[in-house]
Amino acid sequence: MTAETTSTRGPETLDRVVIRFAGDSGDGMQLAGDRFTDVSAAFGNDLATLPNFPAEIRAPAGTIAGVSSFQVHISDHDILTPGDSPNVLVAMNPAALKANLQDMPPGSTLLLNEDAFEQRNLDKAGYQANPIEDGSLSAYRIVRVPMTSITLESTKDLGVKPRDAERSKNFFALGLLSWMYTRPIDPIVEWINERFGSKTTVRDANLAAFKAGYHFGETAELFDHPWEVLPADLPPGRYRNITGNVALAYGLIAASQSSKLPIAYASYPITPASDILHELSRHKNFGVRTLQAEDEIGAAGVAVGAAFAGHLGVTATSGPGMDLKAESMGLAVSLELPLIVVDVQRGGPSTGLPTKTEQSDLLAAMYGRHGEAPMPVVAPRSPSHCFEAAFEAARLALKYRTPVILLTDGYLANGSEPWFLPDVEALPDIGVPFADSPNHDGDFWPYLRDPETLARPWAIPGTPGLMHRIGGLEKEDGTGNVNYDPENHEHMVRIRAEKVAGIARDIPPVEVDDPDDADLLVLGWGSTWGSIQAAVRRLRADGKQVAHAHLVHMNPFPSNLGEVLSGYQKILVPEMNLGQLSRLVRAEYLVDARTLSKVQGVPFSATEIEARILEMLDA
Amino acid sequence: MTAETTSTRGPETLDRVVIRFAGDSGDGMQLAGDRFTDVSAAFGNDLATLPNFPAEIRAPAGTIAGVSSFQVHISDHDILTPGDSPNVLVAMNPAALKANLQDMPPGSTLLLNEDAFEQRNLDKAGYQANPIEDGSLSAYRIVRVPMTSITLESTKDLGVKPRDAERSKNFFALGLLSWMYTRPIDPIVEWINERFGSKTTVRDANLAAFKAGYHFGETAELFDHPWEVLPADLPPGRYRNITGNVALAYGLIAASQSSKLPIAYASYPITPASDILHELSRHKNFGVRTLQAEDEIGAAGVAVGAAFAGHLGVTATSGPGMDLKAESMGLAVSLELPLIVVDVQRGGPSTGLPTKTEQSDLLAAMYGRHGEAPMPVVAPRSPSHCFEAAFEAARLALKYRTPVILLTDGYLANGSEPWFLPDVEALPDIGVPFADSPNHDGDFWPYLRDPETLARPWAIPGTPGLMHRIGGLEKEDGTGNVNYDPENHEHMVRIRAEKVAGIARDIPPVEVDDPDDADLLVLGWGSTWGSIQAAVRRLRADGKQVAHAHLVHMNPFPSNLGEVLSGYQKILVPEMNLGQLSRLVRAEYLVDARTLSKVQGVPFSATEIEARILEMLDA
Amino acid sequence: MPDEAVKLSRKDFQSDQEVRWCPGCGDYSILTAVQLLLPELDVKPENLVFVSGIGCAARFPYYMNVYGLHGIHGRAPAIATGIALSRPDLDVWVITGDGDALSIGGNHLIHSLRRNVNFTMLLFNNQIYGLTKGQYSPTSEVGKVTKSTPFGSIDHPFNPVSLALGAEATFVARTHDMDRKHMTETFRRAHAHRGSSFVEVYQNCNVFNDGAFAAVTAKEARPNMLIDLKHGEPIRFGAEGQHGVVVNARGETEIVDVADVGEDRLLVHDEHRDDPSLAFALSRLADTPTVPTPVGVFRDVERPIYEGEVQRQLVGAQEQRGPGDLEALIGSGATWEVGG
Amino acid sequence: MPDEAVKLSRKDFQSDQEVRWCPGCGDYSILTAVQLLLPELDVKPENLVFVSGIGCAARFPYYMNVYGLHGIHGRAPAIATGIALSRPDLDVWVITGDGDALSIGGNHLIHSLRRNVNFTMLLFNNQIYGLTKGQYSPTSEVGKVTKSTPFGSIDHPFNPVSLALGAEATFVARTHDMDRKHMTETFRRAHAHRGSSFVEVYQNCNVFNDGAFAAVTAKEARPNMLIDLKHGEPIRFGAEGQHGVVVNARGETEIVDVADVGEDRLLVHDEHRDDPSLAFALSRLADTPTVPTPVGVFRDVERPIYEGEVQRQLVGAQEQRGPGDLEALIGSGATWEVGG
Ligand SMILES: Cc1ncc(C[n+]2csc(CCOP(=O)(O)OP(=O)(O)O)c2C)c(N)n1
Ligand SMILES: Cc1ncc(C[n+]2csc(CCOP(=O)(O)OP(=O)(O)O)c2C)c(N)n1
Ligand code: SF4
Ligand code: SF4
Ligand SMILES: [Mg+2]
Ligand SMILES: [Mg+2]
Repeated sequence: MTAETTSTRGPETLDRVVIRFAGDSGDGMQLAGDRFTDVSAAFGNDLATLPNFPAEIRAPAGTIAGVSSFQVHISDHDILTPGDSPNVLVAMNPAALKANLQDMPPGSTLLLNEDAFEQRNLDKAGYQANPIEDGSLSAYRIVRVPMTSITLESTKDLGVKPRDAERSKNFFALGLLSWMYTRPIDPIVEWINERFGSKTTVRDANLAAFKAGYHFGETAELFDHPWEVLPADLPPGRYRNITGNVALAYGLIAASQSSKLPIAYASYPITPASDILHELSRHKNFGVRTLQAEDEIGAAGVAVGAAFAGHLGVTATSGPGMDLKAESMGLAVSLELPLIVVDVQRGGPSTGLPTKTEQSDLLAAMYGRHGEAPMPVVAPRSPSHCFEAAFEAARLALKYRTPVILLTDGYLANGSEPWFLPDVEALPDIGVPFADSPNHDGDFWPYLRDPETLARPWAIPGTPGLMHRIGGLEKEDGTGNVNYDPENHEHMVRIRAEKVAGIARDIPPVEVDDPDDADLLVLGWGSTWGSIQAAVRRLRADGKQVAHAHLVHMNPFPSNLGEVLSGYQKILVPEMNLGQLSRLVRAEYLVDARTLSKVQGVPFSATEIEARILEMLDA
Repeated sequence: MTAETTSTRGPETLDRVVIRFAGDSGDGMQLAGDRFTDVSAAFGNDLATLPNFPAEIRAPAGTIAGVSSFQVHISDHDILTPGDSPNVLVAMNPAALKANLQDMPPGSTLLLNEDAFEQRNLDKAGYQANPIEDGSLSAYRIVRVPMTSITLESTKDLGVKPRDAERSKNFFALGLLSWMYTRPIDPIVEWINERFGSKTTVRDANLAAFKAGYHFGETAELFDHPWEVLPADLPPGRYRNITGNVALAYGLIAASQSSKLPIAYASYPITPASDILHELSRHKNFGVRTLQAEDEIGAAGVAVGAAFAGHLGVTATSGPGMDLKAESMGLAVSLELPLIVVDVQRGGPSTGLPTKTEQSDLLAAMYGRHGEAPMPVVAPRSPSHCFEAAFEAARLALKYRTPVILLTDGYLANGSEPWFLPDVEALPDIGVPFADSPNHDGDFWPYLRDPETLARPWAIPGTPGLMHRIGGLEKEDGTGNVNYDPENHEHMVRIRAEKVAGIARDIPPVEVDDPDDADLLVLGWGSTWGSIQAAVRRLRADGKQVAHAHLVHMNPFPSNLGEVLSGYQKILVPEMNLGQLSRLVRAEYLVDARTLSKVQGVPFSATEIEARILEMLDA
Repeated sequence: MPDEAVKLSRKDFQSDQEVRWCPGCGDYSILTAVQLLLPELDVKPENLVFVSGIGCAARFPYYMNVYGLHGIHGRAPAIATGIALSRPDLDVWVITGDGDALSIGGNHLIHSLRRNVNFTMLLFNNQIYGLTKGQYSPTSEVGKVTKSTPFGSIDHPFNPVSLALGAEATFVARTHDMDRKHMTETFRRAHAHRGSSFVEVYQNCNVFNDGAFAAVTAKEARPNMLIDLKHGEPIRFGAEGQHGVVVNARGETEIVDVADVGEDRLLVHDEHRDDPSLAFALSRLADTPTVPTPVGVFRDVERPIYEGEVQRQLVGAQEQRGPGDLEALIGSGATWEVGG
Repeated sequence: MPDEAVKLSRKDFQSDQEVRWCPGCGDYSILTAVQLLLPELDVKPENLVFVSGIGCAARFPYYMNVYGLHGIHGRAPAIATGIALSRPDLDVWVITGDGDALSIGGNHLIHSLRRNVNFTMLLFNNQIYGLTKGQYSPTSEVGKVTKSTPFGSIDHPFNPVSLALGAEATFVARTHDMDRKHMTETFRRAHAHRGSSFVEVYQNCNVFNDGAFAAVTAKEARPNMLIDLKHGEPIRFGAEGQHGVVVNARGETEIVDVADVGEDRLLVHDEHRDDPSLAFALSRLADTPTVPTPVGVFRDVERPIYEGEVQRQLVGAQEQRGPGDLEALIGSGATWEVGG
């Protein structure tokens, strides 16, 4: 916390604070974090969150493997990341403490549920001695709170079984934090009433625990005062907090409305993409058809069929599913039909780290299909930006009649931030006309292209007079008839490539954030945007000169990218992979782009990027 | 034909001749070509062949789509390609003439089955007038032979139904060509006796037609003399003619023998890879297990299972199947098990041109899997070289416990050339010991690596005391236990990459063929070797300076490649794709490699490459 | 029924593409049967979509003057599902082969059948891989010598009718390429069924597996070797209907001489039985087409179709909540105003 | 039977890895049943291989102190086939879930069953996707409300036993996680069978689909709701065996009160019937586990196993041609000498 603590009882004002809720998968830490986030959002803070779940559904209670955490960064100014290191850790048991301690800076606060620090749990977490007593935590500010017992106490008259009552302790913690950071309590009380309205005892227990936590803060002399983080003055307008997966689903629905094409969404569940299916399946009144397929191949096939039939075909998955969809994507490339393929990247290779984030599918998105099968690739840079990126992917798919890959990742998918609600009226019309009449003296030629976009006509079944047959065999340009002629094949291979390359004329040039023309450019893509911006701002605050350019269109690249890169002596590309974007720009522009890799399933901290930039500046 | 024709009746000697047999899919042109090739091989010529089939099983008789051809280049010196343009075209019908005429240089010979040039066939081929009569072929030397009628005549007393007798006309053509180029006839007679021994009437008809063709050449005054192409003086030793698919199958069997590991080959049929399955399934006495799987995913799974169980697991396919095997390859990368994945490349994207050749799967082989999933890639450069390449792929897979991609193509698969039989005694032992005892004080750690190769121990089921469980989730290095620790993941991602990169220390440096140190280097890979060498030799013969380096190891690159490339001012990469190797070397070494693309389903001609080199030399 | 549809003829359904199957291939007669049937049906060409995978059979759509999608190997049922899902107004057909549908496409096949997607699927079973030049298929008999099995195949084959019934198919039938009339009537029934209609068509591949079905489909063989199932009638066959099918005392289905058991003992065929067990039992009378083999409609039952239920949910949602309001959607949940 | 095998106990089969299923998950009792059964079988731990795909169920191999391969989603049957193909000496088990085996893995499942690869497959059917936190599965009942089906699922589910029988499985059984003894005996039988043994295990996912099978597996419900199939015995159930199964006059299988029809009319269960039709009919008695449901062994017949036939061909080839001679092989066909 940046401000100095005073000794008044009134809240002390902070410009920002990073809190991490950590406990057993069963302890409801994600829920506590979500609630704290929502009130803070509604309160007007800027914020960013980082949930972190174990890959197991529910590893044995009390073990390290079972620890689940949720980090939230709230501030009174515009911020970009969930925060490098928490100021406060709420640890519901020893495992939660052990799993998260390495991220806590000296002097930070550890809020411990001391009831949980008994032998069985200490053993499960692999503690020889009780860290609360053995002085090993002396570098921290330890606050011990008997959360379990007070929760039980506060709910004992409600006729809840102790086992169930105990479950409310996350609301106790939430109450305590709400007091500490002077959060409004009514929204949470309302939320509890609404959410648990049906199960009255649960509702009452949660309410009781929440209030107990809040009062405990007031009464127990844990801290001599609370803190407050004032609203941020973000650009005026209406906001909500949103995760990447939900923003992406909304972006697709917006594209559907703006193109007047119903969404046909087929998907096979996979972490971290499943929530897109869950979200879309709730909005059938938008005409959204969702189908849970038998596998990823089936899902891709369904989406291709829907596209042929004139719907906005979409399929989403994560790495392993992308492998399986490759052949169908190649078919869509050959059919030249609009299709959106979403890849929510996670830790690979193979099953890898299913619940962790990574950016290691970029080269697979570019080249992961046999033959010359080019596809545009769009990558959002923040959770809320998934809305725009999804809309853009749809625009390109429809206008150019091509499958498009929308490349997000686990951090964007589950992370959240305030979202400045777009003016839906202002969304462009991205609809494209279906072919409705013959286009070649009386005949219909399905591959007679628009000279400008090179897109072929989209004639959908049900249209009289335009009956045609197409498939994955090479086709004669124009007629679309099967054709094995050597020159025609080369022509088709090249025209498919040109069509995608030509999109560069239809996308904005890459913007360079370079106030004091620097020699070093940080080139980023996707979810590293926040960490890079934060690092760059810090360095500038220290008077250093650094430029930042961030790619959203990965294929084709913006037409000015080569020129931009050639303007810098040093180029650093931070990526959550072994250097995939670097390879692309090196091959394309022969510039000596250097990679900063992090392949750990967690986002870069601004500090990590800052450090590397400094090295390069000094080099 | 390079020599001048004389007027003696004795055979005129030529240094080389290129003959193309063309007819309906039903006309047995592949067979005629094969026979002519085998006698010429046995006769001692150097040679190279290029079969060319339609994608349809059997398009309507007489149509262009149904034309099948076989080109063979025989010579008295060492040659590298099937020849740029034929000296003689044998056309069994009008469609065969029309489909192939554009490849015939003026002055070349057209040997036409005039019986077939009647209205129905002319219509089917889309000829308005009969090209034999309308003078449109005046630029060529036309030889009209009533092949069908003579064949029927010659077989009429054998009690064969006319419809069947007519089938023998390919042997008539073969007989005629055998006379023209003074080929020994006994081998063909024997072959016919052996092959059709059971069906005596067929045998007799074929023999009769063959002899009729031969005698026709002698008696009819078509040519005033025959020609001959003397044996080439190849390096002394034993030779046979071999196609790439058969050589590859033999290479796998050799690897199996040299490693004492039975082959478990699982595959789903696909052109042009199916023949590997057909060949291997015939050699069960070598302990080769072949399984025709339900699909490519199943085939890959079977091969992975076999590898886990201690066999030499192999699976082969072409582009579409590679897409489907991607996820299983990623699993093998994570399991660190030896596996060979063969990709016989064909025209893409999607179903593309199933029977045509292409090199467009290189980038997919490199990056076509989600996550960081590096795999070594080996690419043979000629049909017979598929033997060595398969052996090398097995060596690397076994020694480094990694899946390896063996990247061939349709031209290598079906093309043939004389093969200098290797000394099987001299083949190195590529066997690797199975783990047989605990390796970490009493325990067995499946990921405790060999410090030099970084390979993990291969402990197979059935071995007491080494029971272990592994899978596709990230593993702790050493123990192999499931592990979600961030640092461990980065360590594993990097060590998997280093293991593959380290193979560079274990492969020969790339050799540069550069007699008179040139400024321009032609860098090739795979099947373009012959065309590039031929072009380079021609240019040198004209006193031009050109260097040629050809890659067999595509990943990792030979350790000296960067240095080699930096030694040239100009680098040209001819590829049957849009520039995939160029991208790799540009990204890796920041050299301005230029691409010569040909994506037409047919190999480069030496002339095409020669022309481009000249352009660059003059530029 | 729209008038113009009435006047359609075979050639209205023929495309300008040259048919490219081997001379003598059974595929020709199936194509003819379909092109002759369509004019009799109440369908407009522009509403027809023929979807296929890869194989000789799968080339079928190119020869039809309707909408056609020649997909990738094995995935036709998935692609057809996408078409039907988004456009229930269309008339979707799937043309596939024994390799395309039962080998690589097996998973999509069984799932589309259980979902009861409204399409008509014709599986051209020639017990071989034709397009790839003659490897054995999942319906090839054990011991078959092919390019990939020089020592004979060892896989026990699928019985496509049994597999479809095990996968909850609502319409299952079998016919063969030697009998246009039987094909036509079977296809007509399949098309009339609402939901997934699965039709196995015995098809002769005269190049790589000639005569595979001759023992039952040859004209002279049919009376004694084909058991033509007729709804509501006792199951009997033979030149004089001398043979029949009964369920014996042990509950097992068996073939008998009618003379021995009497007509009333014969099993009466009921296509509409909710329980597929007897249809399944009939499918087991012949494991290979070398013994008396049932043809015709094994099963034809009603079940809600997938896209119909989807439609129901869409309409329901719109009735409940009104048509989607994008502004309301993105503004849902907790929002706040930042003052200017 | 090797002595050391006799002395093995449960813990010899427990790995050092902490079991990571939710408290109360039915998977625990299945794990226990297997770990208790193995010591009784004539197997050495080092010859056991447990293969799985992905899912909660698929974590099973990690907890077994034998060889284990945790593969990728749906592909376990293929991987197991590769192991069995190359090493018939091993004892291969496949652990899978309703999503892993029946959704993404459906094709490998049906093909491995028809090939009769010698493995023992336990399908943990909890009618839900557990690991991905609660979407419906191919065995979920119609109308199920899950994360992916807020308005209720509309896909007609598979009946795993029917599907396996339709796919030519030689051994098909069903048991449930609430009855260790029944599980143990069923697993013992499955293991004893030579060929693919398919066992559906009703498994409770107490987090995402709690009580899915309670109507038939709850202790008090069992007598009247579980029909325990016993070879050679008339099929009857109920506390006093008052109910039974008959094949009625129309050839249909139905449940009756024994009192009404008399014991002799009852269908006698025969696991070894070559014709799977009656086993199939039994599988149709219950489409959802809410009515009387057969458990136990539906089918157990002999058929050559895939890897056995492969072995036979290898041996045959070697007897005919002798062991492979590489030099002879590469020198086969027309060769020629170029003089030095
Ligand atoms: C992914 C993929 N794998 C394999 C192939 C090769 N292939 C094309 S058709 C076919 C099988 C054809 O058999 P079937 O479905 O019975 O059709 P038929 O040719 O007999 O009519 C195969 C293996 C392919 N095109 N794509
Ligand atoms: C290719 C691929 N697709 C999807 C997934 C995500 N996934 C993992 S397990 C699973 C389904 C699990 O259900 P089930 O097989 O019934 O096992 P359970 O967890 O219920 O025991 C899914 C969809 C994956 N890991 N890989
Ligand atoms: S190969 Fe067989 S199935 Fe294919 S077209 Fe020829 S005859 Fe017909
Ligand atoms: S989610 Fe369900 S199936 Fe998975 S471990 Fe938990 S209780 Fe068991
Ligand atoms: Mg077939
Ligand atoms: Mg499940």
